[in-house]
Amino acid sequence: MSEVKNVLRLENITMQFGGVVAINNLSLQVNEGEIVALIGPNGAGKTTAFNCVTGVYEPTNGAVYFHGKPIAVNHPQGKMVRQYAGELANKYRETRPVVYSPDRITAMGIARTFQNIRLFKSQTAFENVLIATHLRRSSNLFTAAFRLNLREERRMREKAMSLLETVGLAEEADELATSLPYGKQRRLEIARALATDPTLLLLDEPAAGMNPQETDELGEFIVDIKNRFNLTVFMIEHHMNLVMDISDRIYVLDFGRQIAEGTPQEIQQNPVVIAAYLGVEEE
Amino acid sequence: MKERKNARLILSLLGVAAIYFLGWFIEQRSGSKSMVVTVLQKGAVYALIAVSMNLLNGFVGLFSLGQAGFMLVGAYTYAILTIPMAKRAAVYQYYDGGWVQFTVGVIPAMIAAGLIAAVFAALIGIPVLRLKGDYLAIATLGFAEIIRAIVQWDTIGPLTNGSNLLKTYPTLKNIMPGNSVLFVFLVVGVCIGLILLIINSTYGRAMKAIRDDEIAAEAMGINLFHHKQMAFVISSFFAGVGGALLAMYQGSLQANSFKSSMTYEILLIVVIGGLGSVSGSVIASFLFIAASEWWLRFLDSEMLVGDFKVPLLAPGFRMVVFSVVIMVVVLFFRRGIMGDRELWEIGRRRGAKGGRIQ
Amino acid sequence: MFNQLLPYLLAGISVGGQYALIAVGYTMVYGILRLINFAHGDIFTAAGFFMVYLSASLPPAVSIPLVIVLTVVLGFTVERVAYKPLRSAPRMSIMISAIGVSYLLQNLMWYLTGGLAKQYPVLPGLSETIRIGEATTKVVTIVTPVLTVALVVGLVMLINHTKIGMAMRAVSVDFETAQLMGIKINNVISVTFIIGSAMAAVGSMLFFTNYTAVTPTVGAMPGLKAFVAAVFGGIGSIPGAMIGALIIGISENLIKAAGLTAFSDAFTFALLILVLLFRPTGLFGEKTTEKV
Amino acid sequence: MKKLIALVLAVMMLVPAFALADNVIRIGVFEPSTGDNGAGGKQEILGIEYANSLAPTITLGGEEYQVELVIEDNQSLTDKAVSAAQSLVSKDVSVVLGSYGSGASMAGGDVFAEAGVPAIGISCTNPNVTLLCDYYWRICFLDPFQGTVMANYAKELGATKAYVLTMLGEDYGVGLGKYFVDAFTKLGGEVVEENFTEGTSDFAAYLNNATAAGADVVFAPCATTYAALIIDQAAAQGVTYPLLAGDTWESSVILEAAKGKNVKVYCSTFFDENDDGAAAAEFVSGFKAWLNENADKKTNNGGNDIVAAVSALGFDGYNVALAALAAADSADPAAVAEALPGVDYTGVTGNITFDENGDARKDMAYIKYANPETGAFDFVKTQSVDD
Repeated sequence: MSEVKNVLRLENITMQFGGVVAINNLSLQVNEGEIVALIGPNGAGKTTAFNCVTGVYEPTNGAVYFHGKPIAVNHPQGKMVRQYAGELANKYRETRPVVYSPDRITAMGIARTFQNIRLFKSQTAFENVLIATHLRRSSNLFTAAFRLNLREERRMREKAMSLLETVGLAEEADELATSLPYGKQRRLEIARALATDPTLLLLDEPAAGMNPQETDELGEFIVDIKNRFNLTVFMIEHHMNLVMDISDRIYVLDFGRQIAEGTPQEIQQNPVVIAAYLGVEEE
Repeated sequence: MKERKNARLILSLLGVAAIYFLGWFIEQRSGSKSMVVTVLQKGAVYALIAVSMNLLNGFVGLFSLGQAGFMLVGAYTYAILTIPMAKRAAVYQYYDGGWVQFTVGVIPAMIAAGLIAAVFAALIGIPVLRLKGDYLAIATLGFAEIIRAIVQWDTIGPLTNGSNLLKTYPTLKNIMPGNSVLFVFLVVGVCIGLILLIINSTYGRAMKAIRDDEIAAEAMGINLFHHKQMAFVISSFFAGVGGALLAMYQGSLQANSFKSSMTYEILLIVVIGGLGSVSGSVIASFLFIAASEWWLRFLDSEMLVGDFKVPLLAPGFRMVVFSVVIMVVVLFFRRGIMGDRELWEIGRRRGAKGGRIQ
Repeated sequence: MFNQLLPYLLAGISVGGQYALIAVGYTMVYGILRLINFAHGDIFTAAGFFMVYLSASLPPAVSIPLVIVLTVVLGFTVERVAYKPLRSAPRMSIMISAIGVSYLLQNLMWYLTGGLAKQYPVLPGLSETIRIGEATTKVVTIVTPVLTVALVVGLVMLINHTKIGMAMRAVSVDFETAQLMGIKINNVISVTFIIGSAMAAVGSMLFFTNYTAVTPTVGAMPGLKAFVAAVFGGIGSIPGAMIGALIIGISENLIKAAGLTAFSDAFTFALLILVLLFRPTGLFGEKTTEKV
Repeated sequence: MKKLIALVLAVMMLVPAFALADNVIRIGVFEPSTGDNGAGGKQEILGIEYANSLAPTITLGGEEYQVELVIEDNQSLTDKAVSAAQSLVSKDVSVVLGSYGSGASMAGGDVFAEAGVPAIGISCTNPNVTLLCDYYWRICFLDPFQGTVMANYAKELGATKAYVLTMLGEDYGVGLGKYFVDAFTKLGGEVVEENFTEGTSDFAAYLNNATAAGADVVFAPCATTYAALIIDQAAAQGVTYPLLAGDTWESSVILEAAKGKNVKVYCSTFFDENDDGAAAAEFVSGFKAWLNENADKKTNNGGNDIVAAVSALGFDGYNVALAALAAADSADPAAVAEALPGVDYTGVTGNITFDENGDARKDMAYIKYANPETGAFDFVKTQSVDD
């Protein structure tokens, strides 16, 4: 890590659903090669932040930059302007609103997993990963239909298989994805995300539902793939041991607001965090 | 592994060849008057249309109800392009022979039928495919009705003959006399083969991903609109070709018969065969047509067994029995005949693939 | 000019009111089950046939309530037999079942009636001719909007001020939570179908007094149009459905007045597509966001 | 359960294999008994059945054959007509009679032509039925003739401006409407044309337009379902001009609609019950007796014993078929097809010989008036076209 380059930057992101403000003026950044964790109590707006990054939601206000390039920029319109009176309201006035669809954002190199696992349920584990290789195809409908892309097809299959091996699911390649145990489904989601050749990986509660031993293994695994695939990792997680073990930096959200930022040590000692978050008995 | 794959391929080809031979043989044996031949022809036509609808409903998970509209476009394109010059004055009796003053061959006309249907689909798809689920269903249904209204519009009567019948174009029986079944099997076979190639390509996998989970598919970099549009256009192309074949089978053509009930019938075939199964749609088409046109026809006429008049039998009873059977399938055999598997996948082990229908 | 348009306007209001009564059934069922009840148009047709057969031997005072009862029984039965077993199935399955029911009802009616048009009986006080300005019309044209508005107001009161109405609103907002809160979902759904069918029965009396021939497929088109009206008004909103239906009824007739008869049906669908594209929640619907 | 269904399916496959009896000739009856034209189709079948009851056998090649009617319902729909026709053909009929409604006839024509089975159209009046099909003959007059007849009659009633109303998508009405327009404009009249769509319920606006346009006659060839509504509405508006239509309006539905109302309804048709001819009189009395004997048949006739023109035509159609069979001296469809053009038969609707298109040379139509007081059709006059 010679020089710090930021990969992802959120600037004044606000996300409002009707009258509910899910995220309030959130700014954060993730640098190249880092593992950054986003923590906070349930309903703090963590997944919403992910959805703003991946294009599922269009933020009400603010901007998201990926490698310095805007991927979502919006400013409040209509009666919302009043709520953002002042500098914030006018900050993005001059910029044209930009909203990329999720698939384009994935194509730029951001891949994600889902909190409530979203595997392709009628497909096998192997097919799930294979589908994700579709993004980097060079064939068109014609060459694909008439099998003029055999070499590429073989490469896709090899890549999918090797990713399954990476996550330790080679044995289960032909099992129906949804018939796998929970932990393996989470790994499969990671393999599938990796198949899109990302530079930034967003993990939404990768350890949810795992026992302490599995969680430890997952931590090692995340570090391992980060190094192997040259990734930057941005994750939401509730398991504090995992977060403290592997994160370089941590952001804490509460009620849609960022209440703290820092290294694991700093966060552990931050009184605001302790009050708002760690003080609450978890699960 | 590879040897088994080859063996399977050879087996499939033999199977297809056997079906073709059987079709040909039946027609030679029982002659063109026989009801079996009728069922084989119409069944094959419906098979193509059902597979094209299954591509959307079963493989991409788009609940589209516009099939009758695209069939209508295909059927009219074919008929308009192939009516012999000599007969145009008579067919377009109220429109001074019509605008189109040339004819093209059967095969080019069929391809044109598919292409024009595909163009319509591409245009309709732009607004409609943004809609979800049942809204898409009702919007496509609406478009099919709009297409029907336009075709019947008097102002373009010189093109479409308005609400009057189109006739005298080449029909199944006079394209390859005595081999009508073989002809329709060939065309349908090629079309279904193409659909299978697409389904099993990387694009087909992407379509199935959209069916299973749109949000996850999009997060994997699959452009929803692009792939949906692609499937919609492909499906409509083959629905158009299917419409052309239906026109050939019927021998006469009227926009009035392409109502939403036609789409419903095809949807029911798809469901009976199994959403997401090409072979299921094909099998269900033949069963559906055979049952409705042939096996159950006796229910429509009074029957005397000795002196006893069998009760209930009267015109229309056939369709009542038939729709009850369909409801039983819809309610109790929701996976249909094949579920989402293919005939050639039976016996291949592939996880526990049960209980799913989408 | 106005005198030219008046008969079209009257026809539009009248037919719009009749669509409204059908649309109520659609919008309520959709609001609760998220199901386009494709069979609703056929239940409407069945109500027409009930009247044809009942009035042959019974006086209107008996046959009118009996028709409503029979229609309600039919709607209730359809829900219990064809939709209830599929409660946990994907929505597409229920919709396919609805299409299947529609197919079955149409074929059944075709069989029972021989597919011949049946003459609808004359209902006292509705079929008489009256003059309004330059136009002549039937009493039913005047009765329809009044009755429709009265029924819709009554229904809205029912939904806003009774226990079952509250339960209905709860179920339509969140099916699962309502179930957890101890609301008997199946009862609520049954009541929805009962109200919808009763409205369709009243609608059929008004509709067939104008259009005096009942055929097995006659309900399909009004059914679809009523659904469009429900979407237009904002699915789930009963006053929305009524206003949507009136707008559709009137515009359809104005299009006829403009000499574009061929497109009067097509217009309805074009309107639907426009609404779905530009205001998918309709005139009075609420916006919802899908959770990821 | 699945096995049970498989079994049921297997049993169903076996059922259609009915045995063919010896010495039976089959005549296909290709008629709608359900759908829009169901009522008319049933009356046509009655005529055929009555004829069959009078002449149930035929002698060919010195051997007596039983004539069996194979009735298939084409549901008044062009797409269903195709499979109904195929079903008839597959049952080895020698000749086909029908259908009421030109659309179904045209749709079925191709099937008959391909199978080489001759068909005799009974009341289908569209020229294309025979023009576009070499295996179709017909025993009634054609729409151009009928349209001209009604245009002439409209002129005789003193009309100068006609309002023509037809249903979109209906072959018969649209066609007849156009021929009426052609003829009426040729006679120097003025025409306003309008269409309505299937399922239209309110004709108030259309009739208003007619009145506003200053029409002094309305020509509305359409299915009886709509006819009843139009008559109803015309009476409600108190229109003074007469309503004219083609042969479909000769139906008890029209009589019921017009009964007791102040409307003038005229239609053209093929036959008159009160025809003086001996053959016609005999037919009428015999047919009425036959209807009254049999409650089912009477119901099919609309519950009364009024003789519809299409029944008379059906009667003639059956006898023309027998004549052709006799001339061919064979039950082979090809032989019958060859013999048909030479048939010269005089029936209850007049003499029938075929021209080069396969159409009967008929030059006379009967114009009838739906009498609102008696609830019956009054014969007005016979009308022919001289050109």
